[in-house]
Amino acid sequence: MNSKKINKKDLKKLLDTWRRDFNLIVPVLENEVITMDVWDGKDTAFIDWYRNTVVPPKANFLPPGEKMISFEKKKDGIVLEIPRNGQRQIIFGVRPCDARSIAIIDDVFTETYEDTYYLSRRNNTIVIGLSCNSPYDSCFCTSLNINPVESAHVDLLFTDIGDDLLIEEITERGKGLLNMPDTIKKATKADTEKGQALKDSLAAKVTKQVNVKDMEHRLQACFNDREFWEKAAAKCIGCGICTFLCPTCFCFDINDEMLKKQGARYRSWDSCSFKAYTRMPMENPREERWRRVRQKVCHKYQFLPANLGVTACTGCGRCIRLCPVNWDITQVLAGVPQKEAARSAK
Amino acid sequence: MTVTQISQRKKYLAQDNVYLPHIVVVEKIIEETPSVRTLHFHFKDDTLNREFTFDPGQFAELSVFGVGEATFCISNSPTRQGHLECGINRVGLVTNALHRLGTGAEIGFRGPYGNSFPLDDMRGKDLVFVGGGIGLAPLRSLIWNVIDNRDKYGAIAIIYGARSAADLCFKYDLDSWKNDKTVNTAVTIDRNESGWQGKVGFVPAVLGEMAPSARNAMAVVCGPPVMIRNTFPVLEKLGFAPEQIVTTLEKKMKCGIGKCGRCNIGNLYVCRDGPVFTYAQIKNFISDEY
Amino acid sequence: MENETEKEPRIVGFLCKWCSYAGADLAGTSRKKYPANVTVVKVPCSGRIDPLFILKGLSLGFDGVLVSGCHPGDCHYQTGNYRARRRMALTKKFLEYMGIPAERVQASWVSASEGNKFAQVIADVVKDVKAIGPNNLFCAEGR
Amino acid sequence: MEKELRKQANRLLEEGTVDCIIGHAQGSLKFTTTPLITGDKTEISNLIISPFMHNNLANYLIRRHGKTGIVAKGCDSRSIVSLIQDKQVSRDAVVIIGVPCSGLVDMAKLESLTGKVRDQIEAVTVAGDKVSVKLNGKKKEYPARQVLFDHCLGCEFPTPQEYDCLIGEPVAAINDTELSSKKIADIKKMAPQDRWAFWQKQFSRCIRCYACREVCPACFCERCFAEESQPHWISPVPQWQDNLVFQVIRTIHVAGRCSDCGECERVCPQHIPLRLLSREMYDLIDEMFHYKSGMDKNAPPLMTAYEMVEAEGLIR
Repeated sequence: MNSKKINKKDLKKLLDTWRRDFNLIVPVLENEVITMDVWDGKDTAFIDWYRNTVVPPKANFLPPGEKMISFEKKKDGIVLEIPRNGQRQIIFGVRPCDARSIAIIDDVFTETYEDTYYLSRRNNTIVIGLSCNSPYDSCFCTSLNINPVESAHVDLLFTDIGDDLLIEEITERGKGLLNMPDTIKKATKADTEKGQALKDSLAAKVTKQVNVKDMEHRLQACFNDREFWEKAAAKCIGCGICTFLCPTCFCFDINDEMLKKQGARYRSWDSCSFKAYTRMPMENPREERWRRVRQKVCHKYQFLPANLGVTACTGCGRCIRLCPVNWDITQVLAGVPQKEAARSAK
Repeated sequence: MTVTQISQRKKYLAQDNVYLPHIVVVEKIIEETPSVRTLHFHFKDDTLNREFTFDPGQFAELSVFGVGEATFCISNSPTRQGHLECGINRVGLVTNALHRLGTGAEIGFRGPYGNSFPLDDMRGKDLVFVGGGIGLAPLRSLIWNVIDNRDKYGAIAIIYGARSAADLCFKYDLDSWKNDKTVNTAVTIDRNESGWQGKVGFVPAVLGEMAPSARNAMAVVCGPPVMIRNTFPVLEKLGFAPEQIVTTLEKKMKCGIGKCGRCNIGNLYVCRDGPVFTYAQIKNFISDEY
Repeated sequence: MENETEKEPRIVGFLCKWCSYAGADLAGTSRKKYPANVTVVKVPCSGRIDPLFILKGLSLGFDGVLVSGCHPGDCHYQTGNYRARRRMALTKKFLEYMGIPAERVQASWVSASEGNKFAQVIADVVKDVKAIGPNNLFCAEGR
Repeated sequence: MEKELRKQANRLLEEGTVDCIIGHAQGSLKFTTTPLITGDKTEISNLIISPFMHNNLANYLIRRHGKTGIVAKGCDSRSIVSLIQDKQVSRDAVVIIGVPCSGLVDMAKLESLTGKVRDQIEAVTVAGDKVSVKLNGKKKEYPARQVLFDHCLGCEFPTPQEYDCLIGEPVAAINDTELSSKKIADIKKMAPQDRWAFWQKQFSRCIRCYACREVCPACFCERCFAEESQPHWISPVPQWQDNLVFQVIRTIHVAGRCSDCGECERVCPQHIPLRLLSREMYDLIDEMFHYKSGMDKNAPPLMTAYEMVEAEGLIR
């Protein structure tokens, strides 16, 4: 792969050209919270302090709250309109763990039925990856064989190698963005070597590990072990942080609002840790908290692997770092009994 | 996972947006019981009225704009075209809103979703329908479908029960099935009431008494979860193998197309891989949450 | 669309069934003239009013919320209005701290025999609420 | 102090006076602790006392069966007492192991002081009113006043009022509410429209994860008004209007129950300054009704009591 490079000082020029015909979204610091917002064009200092956002990039495609259909009761019946969205945008600075999570959610929203709300935003977005040179102590992406310096699910991958940024073109769309010959030079052999060396040195910086080998069958075997799940869920308080801020969580809720003659149908984030998630008028199949904790773990490490063949966790560590009671999924997964003998389902 | 071809189902989805409901107009309302009413409705758009088909057992998402959306099985038989019927038990937000509607009201319709009863497995077999309360709504679609091509199937037995005589749904269907010689119908209520001639007792018990033969037969069970759980052992005692028993399950649904993640039992989604499951599938469901 | 301030304010009035509602009846039967901006909701006691009703009223677009009950001491349920007093005081102070003008949330004691006080209270409340203009606190688009 | 705590916990478990012990254990990340809820004696050795035991453990007593031994700091014990006042917990179902608390370290403040993110700091130890921070080999001293949480600085009762056994010596209160009241004073200085605009901006960032409600021991409703659909009080969609109504009503509902433990503000992933609401309510009920939450387990809850003459001049 012929990779290019750009000096960090010229990054501002590159972003300026993109900004002219794209809605450019970059990491920003608001109220001491790292989030992603439209670039104000001042500087690219975020390269130094940016580690990872609190709210994952899925929020750009599946927003916390979104109007799906607006309706109006007219004399001759109900008129339905769908808001048009999805202007062309570039998201700069997506870490490899979040990039894979976007690919996982893409699968879910295009499988069997296409979700046009998600896709109208996703197809108009160019995702620019940024290798992760300072993982948190809660990150465990290497256990899910994600390398902090590799990402196949982005259009371009920038890697910080000192005072230059190595650029790898992954897709055609990404290549089309690099037509600035004066600032973007060909990467020399030394640069690519530095990039390769980073692959191992940065992977070693990820300290937290968890053995997820054959986790699907291990979980299947201990699924009905109520005592294990009650112990795992003992300290969980059932809030929505670990699901809302998880890059691979995509569950949503649909609700209507109506005031006099006008109203709308909204889609908003929902979480399997809430009781109302499965509450039916007559009964609630997942009333107890240990069932909801079991659903959260098994959906990621057992159900989606069984349905789509991919583990729906990318080890970004947000659920550990931001949990009010420091509930650690790696400790729970390590506690799942090793099923050497019986591999079968029951 | 029995998946009818997706392309056939996708035909009736609104142009490109899977969440955009079609508008249907309520043409007739039958008050079955104080808490159950059947809505007869047709599409506002005529081409859909002519073209729309579905299989018995499939469900749809009816939406009352401004209130919400909920899941209802289509309870008329595909062999009787021209309009659609849904049985609505008044229990929650949307169902209460549906119960306030008058004829001519416009509501939203999304579907048909989910798989359907295994009609081809049932060909040439004796059929036993076990229904409870509003559970007769999905069964009714299958029963009329079977009766309309009667020669393809063997003997039919219908065991249906409800809490009290006033709670019996689709009384007019029950009467026509009783008059039909080829159908052995038994209607029961939980506790005896004055002026009640039919059987008395819970559905599983009455099923045990009737003891339909399991040879070359299939059983279809639908009703409140407690009735379903108690009916399975009775059927097994009568010699029905798990593959011969079919049921439809009900869970909270929002999208109906396997995206919003809440209607799962283990890794199966009731809206996309169900709602019809065989007892064989249910027996080795990983989770007991249904 | 008429001019902003002339727009007639719409106020919801939670009147306690035993005193204030009876006071309103008395004001009506004795032909008292008072503005018609108040939509009355009859409640068993002023103690029934939850701060959620007040905030929901304001968020639905009412320009003012009035809660009226019996004078302390002659509540049909003995302690209803005492609790209402404590709750209304706390709610008014806290909503003021949030930035909702104090005139939007009003409380009053009107007994069943005070027909003219009721008319006077309604007139004062409508005057106060009209002075601070329509309630567009909850209209602006957020994000 | 920890040895004494473990001894007490062991004694309680061995005597069988309690079925399980709720305390703090070392968290899986640096500078965090995690609640430990256990019945077997082997895990009692994990109990610790550290300047990072943020969680208010009274939250786990809600709808809990059987006898429980619970480690309680000053604010935790007040939350337990307010739960007892509300008849949510019976006093003899709980054995309170009081732990005098000399204030908890606010890692967000430490991060802005040192300019480093918490996982780049090696060690943080609290000694008296000095906090020493080890940063790539070098040690740096900070006065405790700059590093403790605002609510810990303003805490009036760091030593639990209600306990069955006390670990270590009672601690004097710092009682310096200057920082909290300064932030609230800034808000009060703004004109009503600006205040409203301030809250509008803050609550448009809320994503409704309900962590502030789930972490709060004063929020013990079985089913919250925010989840009601009949009537539809607020919309589950995180618009700022509904977020604001949710937060204001939640603050009013916990008035008289909130012991200002500051957990709601600490856990909010969007850093919305929720203590501007809870601390203001805490001061408001003190000024208007001279009521401090969780002080006397036999006193009726704030909103069910009344005085013959109070809140003059607010009602026509």
